[in-house]
Amino acid sequence: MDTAHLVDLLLAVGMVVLALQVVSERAVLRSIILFVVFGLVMALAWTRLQAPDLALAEAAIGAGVTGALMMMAWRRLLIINPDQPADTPRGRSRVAVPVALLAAALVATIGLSALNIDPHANGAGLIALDELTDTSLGNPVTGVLLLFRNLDTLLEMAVLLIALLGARAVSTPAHPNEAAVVETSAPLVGALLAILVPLSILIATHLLLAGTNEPGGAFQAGAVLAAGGVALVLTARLQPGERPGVVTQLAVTAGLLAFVGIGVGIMAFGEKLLVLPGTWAIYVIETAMMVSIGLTLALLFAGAPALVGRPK
Amino acid sequence: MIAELLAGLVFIPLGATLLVLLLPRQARGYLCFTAVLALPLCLMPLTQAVWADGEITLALAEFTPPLGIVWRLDGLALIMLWLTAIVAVPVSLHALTSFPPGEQTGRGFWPLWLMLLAGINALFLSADLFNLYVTLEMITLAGVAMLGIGGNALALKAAMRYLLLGLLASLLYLLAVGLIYGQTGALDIYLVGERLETDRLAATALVLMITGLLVKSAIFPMHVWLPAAHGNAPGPVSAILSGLVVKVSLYMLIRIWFWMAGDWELPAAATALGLLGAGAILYGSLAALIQPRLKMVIAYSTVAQLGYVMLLFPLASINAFHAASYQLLAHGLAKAAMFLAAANILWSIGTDRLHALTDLNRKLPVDLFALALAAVSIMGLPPSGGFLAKWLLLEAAWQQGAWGWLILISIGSLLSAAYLFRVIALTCFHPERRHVPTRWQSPPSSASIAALVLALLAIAAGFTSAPILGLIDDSLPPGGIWP
Amino acid sequence: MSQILGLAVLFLLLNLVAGIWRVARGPTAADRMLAALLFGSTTVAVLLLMAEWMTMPALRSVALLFVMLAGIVTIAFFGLPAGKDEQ
Amino acid sequence: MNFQDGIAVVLLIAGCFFYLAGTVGLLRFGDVHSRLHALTKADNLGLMLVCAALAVLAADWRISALLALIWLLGLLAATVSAHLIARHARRGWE
Amino acid sequence: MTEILFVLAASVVFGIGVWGLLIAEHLLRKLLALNVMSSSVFIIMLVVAGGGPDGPDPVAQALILTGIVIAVAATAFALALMVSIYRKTGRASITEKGDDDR
Repeated sequence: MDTAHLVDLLLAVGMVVLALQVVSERAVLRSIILFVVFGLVMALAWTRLQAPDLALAEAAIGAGVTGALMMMAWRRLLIINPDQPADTPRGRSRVAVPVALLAAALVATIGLSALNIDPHANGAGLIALDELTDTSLGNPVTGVLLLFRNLDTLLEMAVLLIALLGARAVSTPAHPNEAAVVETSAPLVGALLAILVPLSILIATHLLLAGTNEPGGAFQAGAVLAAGGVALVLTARLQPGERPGVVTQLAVTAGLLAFVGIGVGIMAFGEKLLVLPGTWAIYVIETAMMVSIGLTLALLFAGAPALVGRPK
Repeated sequence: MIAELLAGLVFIPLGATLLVLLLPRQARGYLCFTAVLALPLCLMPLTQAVWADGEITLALAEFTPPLGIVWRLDGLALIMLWLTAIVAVPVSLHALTSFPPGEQTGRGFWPLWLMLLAGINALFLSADLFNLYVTLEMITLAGVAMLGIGGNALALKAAMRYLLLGLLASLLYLLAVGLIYGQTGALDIYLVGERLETDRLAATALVLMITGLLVKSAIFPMHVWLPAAHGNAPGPVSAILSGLVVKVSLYMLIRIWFWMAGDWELPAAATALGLLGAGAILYGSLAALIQPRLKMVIAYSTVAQLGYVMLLFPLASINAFHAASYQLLAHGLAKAAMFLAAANILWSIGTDRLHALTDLNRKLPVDLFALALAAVSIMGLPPSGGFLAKWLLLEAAWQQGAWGWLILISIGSLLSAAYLFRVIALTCFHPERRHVPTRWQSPPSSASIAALVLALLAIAAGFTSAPILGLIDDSLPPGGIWP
Repeated sequence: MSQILGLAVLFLLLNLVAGIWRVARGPTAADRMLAALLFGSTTVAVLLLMAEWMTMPALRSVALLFVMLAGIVTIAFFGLPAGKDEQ
Repeated sequence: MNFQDGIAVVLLIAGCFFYLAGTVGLLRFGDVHSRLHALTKADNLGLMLVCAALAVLAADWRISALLALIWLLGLLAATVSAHLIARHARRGWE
Repeated sequence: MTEILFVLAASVVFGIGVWGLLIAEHLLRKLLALNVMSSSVFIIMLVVAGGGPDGPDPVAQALILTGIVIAVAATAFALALMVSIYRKTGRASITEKGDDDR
């Protein structure tokens, strides 16, 4: 049992303990913090499984954005009704434990028996690797996402847009005491923002450009941008606006516009559907996707159709 | 030329959504309506092509399976695309008045509706397991979001229950896709069908996948979320959900059962699916008998009618295949017509409680006529499309001497006749229950015409069976267990 | 050398487990946020050590991301009026 | 185990020691404020030492610059968070 | 060895997620349980897909990356829906007794 196995064992046990804590904890706020920590441990698990792309995605999207979204949603419930019981009663479902044990056992047998089957001779993964050589990309995952199976990525951007449109369509008029302005008097927060927000833009562009050859890409970069946006919304530098202007709408739909524009527009030049002409197309699409993902997640976080700068 | 049309099916509604978000307010309604009208126009030449030389395939980004994604258009997919296009036009006409593009609810409805259409068309074209997952998520999210428009408390809670069950079902489906990919290294349904050998692991993956899809298509006993969702949905949304969204996962189930696990001998599982269908028919019909509200009756009738499609699995024959696809088509048309009519009734007298719907035949003649016509098709009375579907099903059961299914189908038809006659009787033949409705607003004529058009199409489906059944004949699954 | 790096990673992960105990027990919300801060810096150190130990240079950008998120999640926490039992 | 590795090992052990100190402080100290001291100071020093050890091992200026940036960000995050936690804790009791 | 450990851990986490989903009354807790479950499904997907010398199967990684983004989109929408339900009904839970098909 050399150190590698011990590390894996510790991570595995950590995952299980944290999952149990997240689910069984009575206070919702505590569960959210534990869920963020669970995201951290998941990111470490992805690194142990030699998948840095997924570690990056889990850290940026899984732990960061999802944690922030849940914290904001819980906060909104608190603002509406401050004497919200912090801890929530647990349902008395007798069937829960046996069903859970059955599910765990089923998945365990599947996972273990799936382990010792050797992958198929010419599986998609192997083909992806040697198709990658004659593209200009170095990172196979970005290759699959943007070149080989790009319809999935396009429709996934559509799912993100639907989530935003749905959140707008479903929102009921805000509760009166929700309009309370966030207390922004903390002195140091301004300084931290002045450093963190430009840095998040810098790191996002770094991840985006690095995405072609090493782990990174539009999704992780978009999530980092969203994190910067979240910080601005929280400290009321960006406040919810009423009607989304053309600029907001353009930024939110930029990813899809670029992808559909190039992917379908290419057919006018005689190419097949969704064939990307060159690396420039990949960069244009990835930048547009980064902008849309960042803004969409920030808008979903703020729970408002638009974001406007702080009135002077 | 074919590739442009296939692309048009998915990217015209998607592009229209993007334009709707960017354009000023005035041009929105008409842009959306023209985008919906463009779909049948794209489908006509495609039907010609499929009619001429069978299945059309288009490798996206020029990468063929196992790596790339392939769009396949065969008879069954074409029929489902036609169902979507035919239902979409009248529903959009109805939505022009119930969700006016200028208003707040309209601004929410139209982008989601166009995105839903893009997702549905992308799903019917795709034959890739993971791509089906992504499009299914698109459809579920758009459907739940539309259900929540207007913010009535019951609809919001039903939307949340639908969303949670939908996400759980998608997770099971995703796990199954991961397992199958781990084993076969491929995601295309046909390729997976060839490479998948029938060991215990593949069987577990299939069970997970089928459970997920059964939950999404609200087959008994996983139908809990459907009545509250379709019964409380605003205006045309219940027509969209019952007419189209619920059929999407059933179509996927048929694709996976016959195209992917085609040459597996699973008689036990097939009868199990048939029994679930039987449960759906009986439970749905009985529950529909006791519902106080018109839209809840129609919602439970959806649960029942979907049960008939499940009978395709135990009676796996050419006739059964004809019957199931015809049932999907006819039920889609008739159910959308009924929900549009119900929406008009609810809109005009403010409630859809059956006891309040007295002597509507004088006030809402067109809607009542549409409701009656659609009921004829759901009941399976000649000459409607529903009748043809049930007739083919009876024929299939008769050929195989499956008396159990035969009796079940006839009982089901009787029950559906019962709960639908109850509705017709209450609305037309009870003059003595003089309950003057509190408010009265005649619905816009275009909304009533939309319901009537769909109902007439449901009846007309009974006559145009030859071309449709011909299309299905040349797109039978490769498995070839066809007696 | 890699043996020592492995041991260091193991040691820091044990610190993480201690932190989990504080999150579970910590009486006030501030304690919980404290522990979450501990996780932030420990995970960054673990990631950097792993980058060297498993020779995966990409982990350094993951660590960079973590450090940035730690700052933002802390701000996220403070816009939050404490719940009932948190006082 | 040449000279370079030697330095790295020493720095690494020191770093781990400070992390241990931070964690022990977190668990043992009485109230939030004292725990704050332990945590922000000790952990950050630990992070610096670990970054120094890795910089020595990597012996490449680009990686060292990245490690320095990560440490500075850690320092920034720790200081502001400590301040916010302290204000939050103090305001919580009024 | 690493894979076996993580598959077992992921299966237990999946079971915990199912248990959490069934017993949770509050909608936020149900979403937490769902997110925990999807993380465990992703781990199992990656491990089952196996891998070559230079890291796990890239197509499986791409599928999981798409899955993570869809999961965050669905969660964000579900949270917005939960807040609307709370504003409308004053309760963040949908398991009242017998209000299903009123």
